Amino acid sequence: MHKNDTRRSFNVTELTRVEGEGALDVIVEGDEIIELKFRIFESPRFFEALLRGRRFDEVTDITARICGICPVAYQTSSANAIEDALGIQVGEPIRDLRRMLYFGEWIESHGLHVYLLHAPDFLGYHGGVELAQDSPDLVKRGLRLKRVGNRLMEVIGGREIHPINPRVGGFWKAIAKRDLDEMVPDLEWALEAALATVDWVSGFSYPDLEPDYEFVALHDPDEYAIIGGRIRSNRGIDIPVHEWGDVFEEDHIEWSNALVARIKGRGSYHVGPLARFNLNFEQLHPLARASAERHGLTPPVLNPFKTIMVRSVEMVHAAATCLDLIGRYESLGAPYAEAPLRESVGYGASEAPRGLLYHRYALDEEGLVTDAQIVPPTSQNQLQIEADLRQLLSGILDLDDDTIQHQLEQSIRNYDPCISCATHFLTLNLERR
Amino acid sequence: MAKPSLAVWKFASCDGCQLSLLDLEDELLAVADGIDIAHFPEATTAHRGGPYDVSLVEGSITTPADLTRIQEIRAQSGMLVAIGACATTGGIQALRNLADIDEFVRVVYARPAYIQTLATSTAIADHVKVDLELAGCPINKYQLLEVVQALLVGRKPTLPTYSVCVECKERGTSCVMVADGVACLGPITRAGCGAICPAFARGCYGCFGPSESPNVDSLAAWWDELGVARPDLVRALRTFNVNAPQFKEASTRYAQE
Amino acid sequence: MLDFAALPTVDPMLPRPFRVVRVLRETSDVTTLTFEPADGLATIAFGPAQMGMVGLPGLGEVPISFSSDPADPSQLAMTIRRAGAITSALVDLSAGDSVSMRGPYGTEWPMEAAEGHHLLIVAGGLGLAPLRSAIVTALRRADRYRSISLVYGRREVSEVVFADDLAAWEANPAMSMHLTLDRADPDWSGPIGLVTSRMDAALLDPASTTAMVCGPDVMMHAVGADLTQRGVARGKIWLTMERNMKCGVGLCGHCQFGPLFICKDGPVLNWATAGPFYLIAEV
Amino acid sequence: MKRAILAPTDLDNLIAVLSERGFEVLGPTLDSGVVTLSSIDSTADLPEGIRDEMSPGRYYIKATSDGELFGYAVGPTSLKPTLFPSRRQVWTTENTDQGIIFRSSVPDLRPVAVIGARPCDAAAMAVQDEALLGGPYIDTDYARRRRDLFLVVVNCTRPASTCFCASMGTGPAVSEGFDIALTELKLDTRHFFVAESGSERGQEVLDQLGLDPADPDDEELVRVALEVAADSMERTLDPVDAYSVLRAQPEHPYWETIVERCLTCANCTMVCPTCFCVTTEPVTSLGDESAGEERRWDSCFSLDYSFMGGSPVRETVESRYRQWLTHKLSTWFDQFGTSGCVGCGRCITWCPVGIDLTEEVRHLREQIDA
Ligand SMILES: Cc1cc2nc3c(=O)[nH]c(=O)nc-3n(C[C@H](O)[C@H](O)[C@H](O)COP(=O)(O)OP(=O)(O)OC[C@H]3O[C@@H](n4cnc5c(N)ncnc54)[C@H](O)[C@@H]3O)c2cc1C
Ligand code: SF4
Ligand code: SF4
Ligand code: SF4
Repeated sequence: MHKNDTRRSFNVTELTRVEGEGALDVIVEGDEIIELKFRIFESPRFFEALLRGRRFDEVTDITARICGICPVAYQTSSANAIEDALGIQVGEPIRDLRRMLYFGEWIESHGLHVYLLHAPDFLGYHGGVELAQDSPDLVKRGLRLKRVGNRLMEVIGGREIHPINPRVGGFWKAIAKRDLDEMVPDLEWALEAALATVDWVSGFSYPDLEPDYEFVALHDPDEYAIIGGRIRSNRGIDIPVHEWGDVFEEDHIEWSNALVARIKGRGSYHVGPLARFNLNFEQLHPLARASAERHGLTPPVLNPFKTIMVRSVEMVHAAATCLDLIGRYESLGAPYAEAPLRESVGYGASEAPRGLLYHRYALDEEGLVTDAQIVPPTSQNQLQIEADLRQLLSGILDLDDDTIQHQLEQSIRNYDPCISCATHFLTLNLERR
Repeated sequence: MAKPSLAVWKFASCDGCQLSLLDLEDELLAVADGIDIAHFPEATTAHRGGPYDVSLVEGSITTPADLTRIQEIRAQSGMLVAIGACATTGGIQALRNLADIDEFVRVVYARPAYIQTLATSTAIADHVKVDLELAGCPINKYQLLEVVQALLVGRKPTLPTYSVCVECKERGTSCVMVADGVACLGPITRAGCGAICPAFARGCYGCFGPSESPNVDSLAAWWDELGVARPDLVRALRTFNVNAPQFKEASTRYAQE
Repeated sequence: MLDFAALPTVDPMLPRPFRVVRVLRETSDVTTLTFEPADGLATIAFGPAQMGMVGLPGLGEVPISFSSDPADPSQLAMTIRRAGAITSALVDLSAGDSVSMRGPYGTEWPMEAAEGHHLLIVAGGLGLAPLRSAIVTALRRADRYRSISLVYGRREVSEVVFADDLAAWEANPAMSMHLTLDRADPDWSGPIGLVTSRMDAALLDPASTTAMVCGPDVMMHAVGADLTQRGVARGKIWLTMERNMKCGVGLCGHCQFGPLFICKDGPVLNWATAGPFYLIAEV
Repeated sequence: MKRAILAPTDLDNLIAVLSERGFEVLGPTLDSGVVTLSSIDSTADLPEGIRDEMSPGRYYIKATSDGELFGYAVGPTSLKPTLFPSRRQVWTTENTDQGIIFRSSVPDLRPVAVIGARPCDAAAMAVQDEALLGGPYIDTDYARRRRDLFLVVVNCTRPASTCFCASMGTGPAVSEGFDIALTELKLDTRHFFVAESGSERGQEVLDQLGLDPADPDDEELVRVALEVAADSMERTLDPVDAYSVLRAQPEHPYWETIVERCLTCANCTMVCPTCFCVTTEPVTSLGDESAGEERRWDSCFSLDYSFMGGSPVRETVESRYRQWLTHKLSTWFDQFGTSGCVGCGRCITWCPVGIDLTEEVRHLREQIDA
């Protein structure tokens, strides 16, 4: 009956179960989508501007505040960029500690998303708290997983939100081996719980949708890239991080307070767990790979709804890898590396829970920031989200409005968009007005 | 007795403070048992209209639309609790208050005309009556829990206003300023975080804002002796609570010296 | 070396459960609660002006004077004014509710030392609460005092507490009553002025007077100075004082007033001891 | 009391004997750049060759190769955190059929032996004993910890520049309150301790170690070392004069000068080994209906401390500083018959802006005299 309505509109005025504030406007005429706008109306906070004039060693503390859900990602990408600018080399133990801290954030963030934000979509609940009324043990498992991630961030980073221990060059304080050893029982439990999570979410029923994505993620031949690597795609991109600007560009669209990124001359692309999984499957921890294969989850996985499975597999990877890393950890000698100041530009990237996070800083000879650029995952995915929505919508236009609305929202949640960070992008060309 | 209803609202912020509620993994289900979570878009699509017994408000006021929305929220809320540095002092984004906002917009956005923003980032209490403030960037989740628990039994929540030094000594951390000559804002910063920075061998950088009676000038004089350059001191005061009156007043004076 | 075996074993911070048995709403903000023990043990026996730490578990505890007749511990009562969260919750209690209670603590009115003297009782507002126990005790043996006078000052007519008692005392030939209101009010036909303005009438023979005073700090300061000037010996002017108290037994430090701990050296102190510190700002 | 000679290896035996007797043994260790008290297993955990230098607001560690085990003066950690923890649960409620019941929270505690407390620490403990155990109402938790404490004091031969125990009559040699007192002597050829017992228990333990008696020459060495230490102290405070100066001058304009420097951060009260002020805080838990009370260190520098009738009694900085100093050095005598200060100098070192109470008293005295 809707079919013949001439004009329909769906307004999801306030997106829920995503971090930050976004909205979606769609106008359809007959079978034609006239307008589809994924709006981010999160208030701009002007991080790139306020970073100017700050000293290099304040940047990790400040950029953490861009996002309360993935502060470690911001701290890691910005530390990478500034270390690149100053020519600081960090040793293996510091890298290991960084990875463990970051895995803590993955477990926390994925645990939150899988159990409290995303799974309720598949099971027909408003949210995790509602789900807990019927399945308390399930939700408790999710909360405990999340807590293990948070605990890891607390032990290594000092606290779970905006950790205070990371800094340019490493950490303020070396973590004692015994403090990490105390995490082992928790992580062993988390590993089991993550494996059980993979089994659980594999039983969900997934809508058919297999868009033709260009996946972009960091790649490291020796590990499932998280704190660094080269930028790769399934369509041939393979560049060092500092060439990001040669291949990608940012644009400012009218309906959004976020800048959107695209591949020059090609358009939208997809970053996040799905991209990582498809590009770096070989580097997954054997236990994680096995758990995916057990459920027939092997690259290429194109169905965006299946990111919930991939997130669960990544939790297996995170817990298993942390156990390995703790096994070989020896307390750091010097907790951080230093280098003399110089006028320079540095580039850094890492894999935030939601995907590639790119930073670039220019420093003057006193170590003050003269220019900053931050490109978070959600802005890189924004065009792709709109593309997904168009594709999904054209196939379900004969459903009733409520169902359409729900499916559109769910499709956005596949990306776990963290909108609060999506509003801090800086165009590469500062001259554009 | 009906469960008190809770709504969570967001203005300009990083979401970290409201995430603290979900980070109460061990207590979340008990909290949800004791209170009716009526509006919390980050956690649930369910939404019940106001009025609400308690509103937690995160973030600072930065856009023309915020100005009206905060009034509406105030009108529907019994008790309004501002959570975090953004909501209590304007947050790091209040650095714009010291700068030219047009330039800020131009630096970040290609098409400044698309951006609607106020020239300042201000605390919730600058616009409406706030019943309780939780300091911190981010807030301490146990303080948030304390607020919920106190609310449920009708007592005044125990929220320290003394300095970070007290927590530092309570946990037995040795003073980084005295023992290592590291500049620390602890003596003028409000307790609440558990003095984690000194425990991790660094000075406090003031994310809980000014303590109840901060003597900024005395600490500044001591930082001089430790060899901290005045511009570095000014920036230290101008970070997550740049718009807190005591930090603002002192840093403005030092910047003009 | 300390003899640990000889030390007391009781934890003074551990309260006992008491139950509210009667509630008398004196004014919209003041309630007199009568308590009985809920643990089957003997009730608290107290002397005039002694206080207890009363509280609600999970809310906290506050110092409050016992206001009932010390001779009848079965009627153990406190008269409480709504100040903040804890007192508000106490004021709103109903019969049957339970509270936590510790005590009795502190010094008493020197009822015996005052025998043979004119007894001058000066109360400001709710300061009448800890004086009520002194008045009923004195009236029971009125013949031992040369006279008993009450000077009672209030800010507003509606502030009256112990209305029944006041009426009874008014009718009691052993009592001489001097009521006053701080400011003029159409509902009040009696004298207007601070309590000190009633001293001409109430103070009979300064040389043989013992005064007992309770009220706000400023009022006690004024009365102490005034009575001294009129010739009452400093050591015969007694006050009962308030300070922040967390333990009530000298272990928390909060109630210090110069060298004095209000909880154990007081709350009843004489002007000779406390007076000098009254003169120091923010002591 | 007969004295004995204790070789460094005997010290390991002492640690072993004490742990066999069921004590958790605490001793000085170098941790995060300061000498503090923590669990030790052997002399290897002690801060060998470590010196500490202090001045108002500064503390430095220096490593030497002289092998002295107790060559430092005094770290930030007194006995206070061990005997009088910074935070503890006081009681909890339980709801029963008969109604509500209040239960003391009595933690399971292992008796503690401390090796290497300083004479000023022992003196401070005596001061706290008087405040917390001297009256009709006592702190039962403190009493229990205190009763179970085995105290090995090591006399001071290298006081810091901030120390002034000699003038307070509390050091550099311990006079009472200990189980065993040691004096470390490191000569060119010999490294040993002269030991003395202060209690029956202490003597029993010494006997168990099977030590040689000290000869008069060694005793003389100890006497001289301690005398030299006493004479070397740079700071002094006359407790009797301080008592009267502070008592007489509560409203001297001098107090206002403190406002420029005092941070009201409360560090001095937290590190002071005698400060005993606490506050109580209600606790409730979600879920079960239980409630309780927690106690934690409080400070006369906080505004809540003197809160009454809607506002703090001591609002200004000078009134709060005056309360601290006057209580410590003057009214403490009125209350407990002794000074509240034992001259350990911690409040001088650990004040983040280096306010020195001995100087403040001296200035006040000078101003009055002028
Ligand atoms: C010896 C003594 C006897 C008292 N007798 C009575 C009485 O008979 N009737 C009566 O109504 N009140 C009496 N009070 C005052 C009563 O203790 C305070 O009104 C009460 O503590 C306020 O607590 P609150 O939490 O409701 O108020 P808030 O204003 O919220 O106070 C917060 C906290 O500050 C402290 N505090 C605030 N005001 C006072 C105060 N005046 N005295 C001590 N501590 C305070 C308490 O710790 C209190 O919990 C007496 C006080 C003392 C010291
Ligand atoms: S480290 Fe900082 S917070 Fe801690 S006591 Fe020292 S000055 Fe205070
Ligand atoms: S010590 Fe200071 S900067 Fe560090 S977390 Fe606490 S308040 Fe924030
Ligand atoms: S007042 Fe200062 S010097 Fe005296 S005992 Fe306390 S901390 Fe030590």
